[in-house]
Amino acid sequence: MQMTDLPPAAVLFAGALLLPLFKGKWRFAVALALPLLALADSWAVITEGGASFIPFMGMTLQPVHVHAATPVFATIFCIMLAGGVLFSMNDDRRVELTAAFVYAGGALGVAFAGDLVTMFVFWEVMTLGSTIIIWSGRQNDSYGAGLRYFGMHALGGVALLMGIIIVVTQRLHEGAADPLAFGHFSAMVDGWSHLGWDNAGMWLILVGMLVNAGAPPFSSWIPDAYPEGSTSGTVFLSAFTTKTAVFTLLVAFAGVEVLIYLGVYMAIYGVVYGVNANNMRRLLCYSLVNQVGFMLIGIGVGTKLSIDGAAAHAFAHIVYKALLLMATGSVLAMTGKFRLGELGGLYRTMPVTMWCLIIGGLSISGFPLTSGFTSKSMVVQAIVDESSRMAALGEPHTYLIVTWFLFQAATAGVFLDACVKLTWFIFFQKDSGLRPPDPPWNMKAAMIAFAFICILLGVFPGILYQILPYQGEAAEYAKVVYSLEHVMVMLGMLGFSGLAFFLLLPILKRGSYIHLDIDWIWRRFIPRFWKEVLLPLLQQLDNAQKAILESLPGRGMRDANLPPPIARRMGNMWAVSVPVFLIVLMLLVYLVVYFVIPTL
Amino acid sequence: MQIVLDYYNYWACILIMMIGFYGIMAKSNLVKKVISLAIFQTGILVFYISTGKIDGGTGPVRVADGAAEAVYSNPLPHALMLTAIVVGVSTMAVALAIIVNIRQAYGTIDEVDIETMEHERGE
Amino acid sequence: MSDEPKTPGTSNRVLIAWLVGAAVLVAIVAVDYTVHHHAHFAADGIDVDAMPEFFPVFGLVCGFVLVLISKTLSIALKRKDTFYADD
Amino acid sequence: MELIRHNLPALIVVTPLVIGLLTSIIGRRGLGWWMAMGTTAAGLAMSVQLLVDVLAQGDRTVEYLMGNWPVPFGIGYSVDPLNATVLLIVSLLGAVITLYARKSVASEVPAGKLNFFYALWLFCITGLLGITITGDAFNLYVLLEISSLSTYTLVAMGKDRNRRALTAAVNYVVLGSIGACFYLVGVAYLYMATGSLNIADIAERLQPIYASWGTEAPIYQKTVITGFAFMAVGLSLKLALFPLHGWLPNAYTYAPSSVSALLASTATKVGAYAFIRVIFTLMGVGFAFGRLHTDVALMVCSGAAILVGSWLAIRQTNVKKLLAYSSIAQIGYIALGFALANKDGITASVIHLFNHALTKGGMFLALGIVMYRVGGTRLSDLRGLGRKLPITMGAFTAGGLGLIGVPLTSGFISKWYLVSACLEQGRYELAAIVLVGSVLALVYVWRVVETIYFGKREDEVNVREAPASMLVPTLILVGASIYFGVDSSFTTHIAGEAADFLLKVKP
Repeated sequence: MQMTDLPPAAVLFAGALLLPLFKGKWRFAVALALPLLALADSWAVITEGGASFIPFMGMTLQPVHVHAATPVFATIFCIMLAGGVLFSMNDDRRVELTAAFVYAGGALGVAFAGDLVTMFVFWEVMTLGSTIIIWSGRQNDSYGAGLRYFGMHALGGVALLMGIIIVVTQRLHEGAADPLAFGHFSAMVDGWSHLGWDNAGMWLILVGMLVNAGAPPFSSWIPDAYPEGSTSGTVFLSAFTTKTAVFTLLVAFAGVEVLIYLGVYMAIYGVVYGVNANNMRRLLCYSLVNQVGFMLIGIGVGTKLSIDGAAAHAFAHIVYKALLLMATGSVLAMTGKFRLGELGGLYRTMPVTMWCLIIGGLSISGFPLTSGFTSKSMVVQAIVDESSRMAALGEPHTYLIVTWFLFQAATAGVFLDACVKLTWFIFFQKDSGLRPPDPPWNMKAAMIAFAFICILLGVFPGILYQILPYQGEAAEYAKVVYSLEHVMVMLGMLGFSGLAFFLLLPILKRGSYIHLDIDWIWRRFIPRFWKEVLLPLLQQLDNAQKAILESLPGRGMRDANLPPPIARRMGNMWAVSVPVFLIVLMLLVYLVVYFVIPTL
Repeated sequence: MQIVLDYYNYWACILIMMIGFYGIMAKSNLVKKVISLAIFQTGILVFYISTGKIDGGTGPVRVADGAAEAVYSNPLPHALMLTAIVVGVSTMAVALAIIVNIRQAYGTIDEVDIETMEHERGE
Repeated sequence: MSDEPKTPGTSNRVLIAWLVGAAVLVAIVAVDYTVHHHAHFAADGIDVDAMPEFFPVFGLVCGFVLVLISKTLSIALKRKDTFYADD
Repeated sequence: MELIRHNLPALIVVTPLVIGLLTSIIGRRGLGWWMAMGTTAAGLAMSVQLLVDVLAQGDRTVEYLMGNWPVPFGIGYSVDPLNATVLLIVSLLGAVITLYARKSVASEVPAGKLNFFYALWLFCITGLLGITITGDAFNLYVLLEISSLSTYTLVAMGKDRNRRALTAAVNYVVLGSIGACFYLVGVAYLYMATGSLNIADIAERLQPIYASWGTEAPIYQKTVITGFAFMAVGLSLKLALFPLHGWLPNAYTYAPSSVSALLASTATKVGAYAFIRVIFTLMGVGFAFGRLHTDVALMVCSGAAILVGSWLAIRQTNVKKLLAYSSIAQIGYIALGFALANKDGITASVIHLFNHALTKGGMFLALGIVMYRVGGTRLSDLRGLGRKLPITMGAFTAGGLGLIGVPLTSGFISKWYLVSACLEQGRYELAAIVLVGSVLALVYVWRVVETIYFGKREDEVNVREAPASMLVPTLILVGASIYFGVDSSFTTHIAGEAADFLLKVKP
């Protein structure tokens, strides 16, 4: 048996089955070896080319297929899992670790999915794994948040499934050669502007993917659910769901304009809510939305360079977001506190954590010599290039200019937010009196390794650029990425937005607050509306109906429907009278249909 | 008006059936409900048999050779209705047996009273 | 809670940090003045971003505006963090 | 051997009838189950053989004449791919559930009545098989009543668990009888118009009547139409098509566990089959749908069934009742499939007949184990059972996934064809309803699954996993429902044959 016969995801699923059998050091060794094995297998498949087919309902499934963007995502998913395992190893969380393998296996499966059905199955496997990770968080609201998370993703999954069914059946009727193919919806992107029944399938797929990407109005699940994971759980969570969504959008919907608008909204939303956030991990979740916004912009622009940028940014982002969450997770683990207002002055005793957080923070803001700089600037450059190309063609492109300025504004904002604010409040500001040591060696090792990757990719961007979807464009760009102009743009913006933070420090006081989001509609408004408006109204109707029934002759008819409120009534058709009445009514309906319609 | 008079037998059957229906819907006593069901079924039996009737037709008995044209009613509906009557009787028997059990279990055969009891029990 | 909390600016190390920060900002301003910025959207006649010191000013303004926007929103959207748990 | 094979269509019905009679008169306790088991197993073998025979025939039909009387005069049985499939469903589920019934029934029915129980059980299966195989419209009514009468009694036998079974049964008697009578009235009207009772013969004799329509002197127009209306309503009631589903929820809920499983997986399926037969073979699809627009009525009813059934299922606290309402929704899918009257639609319908019988049967059996071990099927009874009954609850969850229509379960295959059929007809709103139904199914299945795995039990009763004689049938059904989701070639093949057969028969 050759290595290429083995789907990379299967390695991780096997791991999920194997792990419970081991204990102690062996467990650690196996857990660390498996992601690396999966990485090796992924690359074997990528270089050899995957070709396994499974017949399904007269069509073929392609569970191992290499898309242009597969190498980037498969690589980072494996690295991420290994890093997360290293970080979590001091804490014996058996269920969580197994779930993490299932979760990462799902993500890896999606990255190699050559058809829509395989993609969907792995997609749902991820939902399952991630929900269990949230539940194993053992935080205050882990259970409730996990439920909301699961509900949201299950609905997103249903939208995705509906879309897939519709798209595939449409393709079958058109006689497409490979109706299940998971690739770019190019034909549909052209007729994008109108929303109709005939392209409803594609819209539903897009919605399903966007739910996982945290696009509006579904952004709130990220800051709601992720902070409820354990210290290591949140690290795993931050990496896979949104990035897999980015991957699928990149494969299927590159160049769809609406993604730009959604991305801009997310970029700004993440900063604005992040400024107000008090829970340090929730703040990072808001910045996660912000960063995914940047990726969506890259996908929406749809040029080769921007797609490269989005993929590279996903890679870089997984690393530094994991790093940031590891650092904040270490703080949480060592102090037991997560509110920024309760922390402060930790620079004395947690220097390693501090420096790792700073490196992560600089990367997320795109500071020169960090991975964020070399990846994000590709998207920025792509917007400019596309704008001038469209200007030359005389096509409307004002939206690209606006996008560019807002993009830069959000970049400045995220530095203020996820780098300066976070570092300042955790490690400096007033002395909280806490004197926790740096975390255990494995957590430190994981952080240092990821910090190293951040710097490595910042200094030698070529390493990442050569596995991007369009290597030619990336190689061209590598020549200009460190131009003085680029560097000075970033330094000027970031430096002075940092200044703005310190000037505004007096009004940035922390309190134990949350800020309402769109999820208020379904968490508060709809339940209240049902309880206080709709239900009383229905009860009024109920009374009216009862009055009518009471005026009828015959006790059976009159009392057929006894006191139960309408909520019970519909489910309780015990009495014979109502069904019999319905039979007669149906007969009447049929006679009317049969006698009237043919004469029309 | 003509249509009513021409098909008076069918209208009568429909009337019987409707009376049965009314009873099933309006009576809360289960035995009365079952009796109404029987009335409804009887309406159908009569209806079926009357379809086989031919004006001036005799019983479907073989007449002597050479006798006048034998016009006789269609015997098949009668035969079928014998089966239907058996079915109806069985239904009655099952229904009444169940009602006896209901009386033992609830102490009443009034649908409304039973429903009230179950409602109070929280079913 | 050991000794009384120190506020920034009271110790020497903190003062030095502030000064280094300020020096970096001054250096950025100085270097930026010497760098030639291309207008990104010259084709549309937008050359505001080619002006010297555009990006430092942009960063400062964005920082201010974003913080002020979120603080304004905060007035309306702020709730105790037990808000949903109260149900 | 050749004699048996030649007489298979008759034997498959007569065997359970005769053995059932014997079962009711033998004195020895405990023998009843063995007789029922043997009979249903033989029935399964016979139906498999019949299906093989039918598919081997060039015209895909096997005709059988009762007592060698030629067709318009005697009763003819005819087997084609459609009813061979339904026969397989009934006898397969019959055999598997009988295997399961032994312990379950013994715990729910007094020992003295066990033999009667199995006699009725066999009569019920006789009726269901007979409805499926007969080619005679009046014979169909008689067999309908045989199965119904035994079902009423079987439902009432749940009275020792909950006296509500009695009220459910009497309710079912009244409504079921009305439904059957409506069907009988319909047959009477058609007899008035055509003078025949054989389904194929009636269909032939209706042709000149149809042809006379639109001309100066249409013959029997009102008679035929009224007959169809009565038949449609009567069969809708037997099929429990919304809004005529009133009898179903309580009958399923309060019947003994095995009876619920048998009813849910076969009775409504046979009703659906009868409806398909009447529309496609008796009336002719061109007339029923093309001229009378029965399809519109059916689409409205089945769309409403999907939405209302699923919605009501969400609101239930008794899991058996929840499954019952879910069945109403699933019947909506089946009816929607044949209402669309294209190849994908009928294929979806027939596949769903099969898949839903397996899935729902398996789920009811799993609930029967809960009943056996815990003594109730309310949500509160299922709390935290995921740890105590891991296999049973795993089977239940797998079945639930099938109800939602998750890929790699059989439910997915049916929904796939159904949506495909909707799109082919340009009925996007119906496709949307099907998919919304899946979302609602997700909600009600999730409610139960959440309770099973995350609920906390107040009473720490020591519950053991069920005995193998109950677990194995449950796993067979759920396993089959998963298997036919992964490898659907068998179901799609026979359903495709059935669809081809039905659509070739044009008026």
